[in-house]
Amino acid sequence: MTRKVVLTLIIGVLFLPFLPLLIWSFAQGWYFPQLLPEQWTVAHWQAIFTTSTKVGQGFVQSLAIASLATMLALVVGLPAGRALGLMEFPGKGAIKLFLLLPIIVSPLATLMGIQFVLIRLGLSGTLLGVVLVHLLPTIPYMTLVLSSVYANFDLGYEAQARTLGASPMQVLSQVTLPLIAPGVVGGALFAFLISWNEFLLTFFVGSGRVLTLPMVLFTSLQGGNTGLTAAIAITSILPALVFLLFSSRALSDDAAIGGLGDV
Amino acid sequence: MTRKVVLTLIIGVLFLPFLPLLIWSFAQGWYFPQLLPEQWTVAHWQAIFTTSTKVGQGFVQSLAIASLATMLALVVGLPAGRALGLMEFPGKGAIKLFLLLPIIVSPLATLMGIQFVLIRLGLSGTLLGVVLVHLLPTIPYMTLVLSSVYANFDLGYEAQARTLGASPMQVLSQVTLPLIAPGVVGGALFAFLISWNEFLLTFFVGSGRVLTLPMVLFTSLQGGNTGLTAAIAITSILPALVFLLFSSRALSDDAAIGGLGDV
Amino acid sequence: MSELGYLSLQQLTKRFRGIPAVNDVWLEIAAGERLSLLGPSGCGKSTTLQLIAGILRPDQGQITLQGRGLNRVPPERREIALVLQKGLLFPHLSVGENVAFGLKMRGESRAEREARTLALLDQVQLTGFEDRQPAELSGGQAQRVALARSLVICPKVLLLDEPLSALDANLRGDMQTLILRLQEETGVTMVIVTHDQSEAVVMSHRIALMFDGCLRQVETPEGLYQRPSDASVARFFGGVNFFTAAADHHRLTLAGGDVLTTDFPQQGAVQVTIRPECIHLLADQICGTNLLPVTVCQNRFTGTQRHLSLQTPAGLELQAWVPPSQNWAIGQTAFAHLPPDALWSFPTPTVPAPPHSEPKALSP
Amino acid sequence: MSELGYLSLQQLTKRFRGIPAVNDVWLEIAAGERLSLLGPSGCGKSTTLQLIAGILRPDQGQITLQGRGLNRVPPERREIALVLQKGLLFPHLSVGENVAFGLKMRGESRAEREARTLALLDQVQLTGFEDRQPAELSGGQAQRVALARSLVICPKVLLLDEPLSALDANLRGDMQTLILRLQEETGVTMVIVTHDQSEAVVMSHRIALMFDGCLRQVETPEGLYQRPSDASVARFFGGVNFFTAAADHHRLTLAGGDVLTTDFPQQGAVQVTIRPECIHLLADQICGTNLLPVTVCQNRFTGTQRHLSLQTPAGLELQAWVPPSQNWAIGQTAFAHLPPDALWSFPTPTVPAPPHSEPKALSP
Repeated sequence: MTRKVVLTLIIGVLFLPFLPLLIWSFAQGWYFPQLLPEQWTVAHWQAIFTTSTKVGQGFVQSLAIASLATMLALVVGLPAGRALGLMEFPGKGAIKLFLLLPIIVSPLATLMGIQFVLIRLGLSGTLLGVVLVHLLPTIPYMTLVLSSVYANFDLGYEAQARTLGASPMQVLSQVTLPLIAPGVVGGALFAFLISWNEFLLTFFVGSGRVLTLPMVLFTSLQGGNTGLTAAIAITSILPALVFLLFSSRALSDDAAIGGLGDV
Repeated sequence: MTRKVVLTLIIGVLFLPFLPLLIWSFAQGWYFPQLLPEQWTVAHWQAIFTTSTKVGQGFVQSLAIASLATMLALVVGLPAGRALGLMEFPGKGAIKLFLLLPIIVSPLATLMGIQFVLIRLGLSGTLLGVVLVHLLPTIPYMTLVLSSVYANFDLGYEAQARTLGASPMQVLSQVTLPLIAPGVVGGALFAFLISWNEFLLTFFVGSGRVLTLPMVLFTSLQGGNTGLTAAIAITSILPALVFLLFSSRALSDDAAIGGLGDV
Repeated sequence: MSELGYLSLQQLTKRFRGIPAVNDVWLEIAAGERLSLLGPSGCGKSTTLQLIAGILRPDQGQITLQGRGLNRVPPERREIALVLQKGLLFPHLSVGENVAFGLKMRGESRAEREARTLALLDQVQLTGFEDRQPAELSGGQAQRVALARSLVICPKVLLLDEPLSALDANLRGDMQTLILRLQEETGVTMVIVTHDQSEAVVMSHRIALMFDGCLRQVETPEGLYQRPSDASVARFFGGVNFFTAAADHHRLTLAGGDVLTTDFPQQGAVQVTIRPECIHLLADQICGTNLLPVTVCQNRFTGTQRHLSLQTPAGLELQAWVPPSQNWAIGQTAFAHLPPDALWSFPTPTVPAPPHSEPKALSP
Repeated sequence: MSELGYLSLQQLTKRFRGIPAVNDVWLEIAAGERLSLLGPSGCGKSTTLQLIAGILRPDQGQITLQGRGLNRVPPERREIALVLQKGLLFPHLSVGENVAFGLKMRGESRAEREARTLALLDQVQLTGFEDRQPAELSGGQAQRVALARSLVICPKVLLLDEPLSALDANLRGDMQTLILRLQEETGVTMVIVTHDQSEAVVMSHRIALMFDGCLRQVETPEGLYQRPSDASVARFFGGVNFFTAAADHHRLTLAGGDVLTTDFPQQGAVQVTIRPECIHLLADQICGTNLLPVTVCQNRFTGTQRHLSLQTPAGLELQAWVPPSQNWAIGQTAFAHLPPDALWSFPTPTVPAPPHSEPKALSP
């Protein structure tokens, strides 16, 4: 009983910041010291679907960029993660350590160099340029997650499948991929979120011409329309909620959480 | 031999973005298509130490905020991590999952609610306010890292020490803390980095009155002084380098990397 | 060994989520005795040990040492040392610091600590190892350091929780010898938890057999083999021959014929057991009594013995373990001699006797 | 069992970082034979198995099956199935899908797959388990499914890598019986890797003993006990009695007296061994030959035997394992009978005989 209360409390505290957002997004004016707004409205949510707020555009661009960045991170991360997770070679520890660089160094520090290159390549201010810089955090993250997924993968399964008559391609599709799937999906969702939430890289490389949802939200935050801003903020949380839903399903599955629980 | 080349290559690629920074910071004008600047200077590095650039002020404020945020995160994270890592109770998985919220949700989404509260408390634009919002990402992170550190801790050590005559306080200071130290130090360094690199929360909550290094760097990036910006960017990387140095020393120690390698 | 009651468990009960892991255990241990708590995994033997050490608190019952109640004494003041399965040397301390740990906690002087540490390392045959790191030790060496670390504080009772199960089979024998020698040298009272009955047999004066949180029999090793209290105890100790018989004083009527026993069975239907290594197989009918005519059905060489399956004309099946030098052909007829003093009987059980968790069979 | 050479290893060598794990192994295995690769961990036995399965490629040498070279045949086309220690059932497939895996890879029809799967599950006594998930199985059940999964493809050779070492002691006996029965029913040629000589003895027609990557002796189980090729082999099989003697034809002069042997030792100094369970202890000097007067120094009850340490007046030490019914008091004098056919000799070794990695001692 006490535990249930404590549990509800903890989860409540973590959700608390989202409650005023929800109220604001439906409030027509909500001022201190009112406990609740006097009038409710759905106008802010309707506004989101108009082109002038650019929320739709931002949502689509964010979706496209994050999907592409995630897919490319998977393409690089799967073989790299297998090598790091399953093989022993000198310098392996150093590589895993240096893969942390894009995570522990602020994008602000690397932006100048990146911008310099992207401008030369004519990619600054383009969608492709933004996708490329989003690979900077997503590929190392994906590689690290997949290396720990592979580290928990017993190569005996592959040997076993081979001796039962499976060709290398059959082993990959029938054994390896199904077995590492939970970790891969979890890691991909997390990489998607990294890209989806990315602000600084998009802000500078996009140069105002690439409009992801965080850009729209940032602009709205600096403006004064609390209701609309709250509605946009809630929209931007959607993928994180999908992630939580997936993770709570895979909660019993250690492989998926193993790679993520330690983040 | 081939492996050494590959290794050098990978680490080279990861370090590449920092090379132009280094050149810019010592260059007196460096323009495309020059391979290297014609003239070198230490003026940018000297400028950092003048008060007008506010780098010194930013450095000190960043250091103070990150140190405080890390210490407070440790105070909360040590008992919380022990409970999550060592005890079994219903809802434990849910708590660990919801602790991911501040990591997977962009600060942009939660800023409105936070600002609202901080303004009421008169903490918006104050150092204390910034420290408090920096706890939002650091406490959950620290708790998760310490829960995995404690999950790898064998309670048998404590039982063993007790039967050998150690009091509970002696057990804590002579056995438990020394054993979990590598994980704690690694996690604390990482939490420090999270706070050190924090941009959006400081930007809005600090309201321009709290000047951390990322704020100084952001402003400088939007200005045009490439050399000075590069010098500031390099300065802002210093703690990350300290972290790498520590981690590479603890590389052989699984407890430390276990909590961090999967990030 | 002095009189019983040095260490005493009275009505000891410990429940986890309401389910008793240790259930109403009464046990008296003498000073200087080596007693094994033996049973399958999950039988409550480790829990009992942790209750004695003070790491767990009993829900009911009392533990006394030299007549003094321990229930409210914290583990660090019980003078009862514990050695766990994995040794658990403190990895941040050197071997010497590990051994000296208990002395340091007691505030002994550096000189005293050093002298005692070196002496104990000597005793466990690790002279000169004091500056090594635990990670540099083999499993057997680590376990010896753990022993030294526990003995250095001169405990009144030494508890060993499966101390050898993590070691290779070839090391186990050496460690058994070492532990026996240390116990004899120090005279410390010793309680050993193990699931391996051959280990319990070698290591202990008495064995306390536990099934499902309850003590089933407390006996000397030989007594447990020769006079098991019921069929489940006999099975746990590798008993394979069980048959029903009609008892009339010392005479047992089996399916294969009549035999005499030195046991005093109840009259009427009883269950009879005889250990497979006690059955002798003879080619000829030399002596008249306790001989059953049998046919050899199976002959399995196990290295140090031959396991024979025998059958009497009336269908009674017997397992006999004979020396490898005796080779019998399948189908050969012979006479099985069941020595009267090896036949042991219990009343036919009214409830199924085997314990809840499957006991380990004796692996010869 | 047909003639040797069904599966044949010729000059097989595999190096890891230049160090040979398998070194110049020649071995001929007959169709339908059960052969054990026995040795301490790290001796190269598992590597040999993986070379046969095709998971590793040899650096040198040739593997042939029915005369056909396998070196360039990938594992999936060798018709050699492998069962690993942990079973490794595919966790994303049901028990039935696991068993049918090999048939599906071969493109068999669904009807054929289902029929064969049900038949194999029957054979391993898991009828009705086809819809269970691997996580729902006990260790023994999982291992039986792994067996069924390997046998369903009717392999020419079945390789088992420590198939029982992850199981409880009490399950091991049942699994041994099941594997023996399956092998006899299917007639499949079987190679078993194990470090446990009692397992090898029970499971195999012949045992190939490996130390340090090299084959040391390939023999029947009884042959390895009775005619070990050298002292290190004898020690691995629990030999404890080793003494030097002067040999003169069939007469051996020991420190305790003269004995006769049916072995044909080299003349001069030889090393003599006798298994401890072959020594009989007699109270009186019944027969005249091969009797040594001894004193009982130690008597250790092990449950199914008594391990006695004996010493002759001249200082020769003997270990004798006698039935538990024979109880000897410490200090008692007796006569040790060393049967002539149990005395086995080898030339005195010029190099120290024990292998690099400590062999496991026989744990009785």
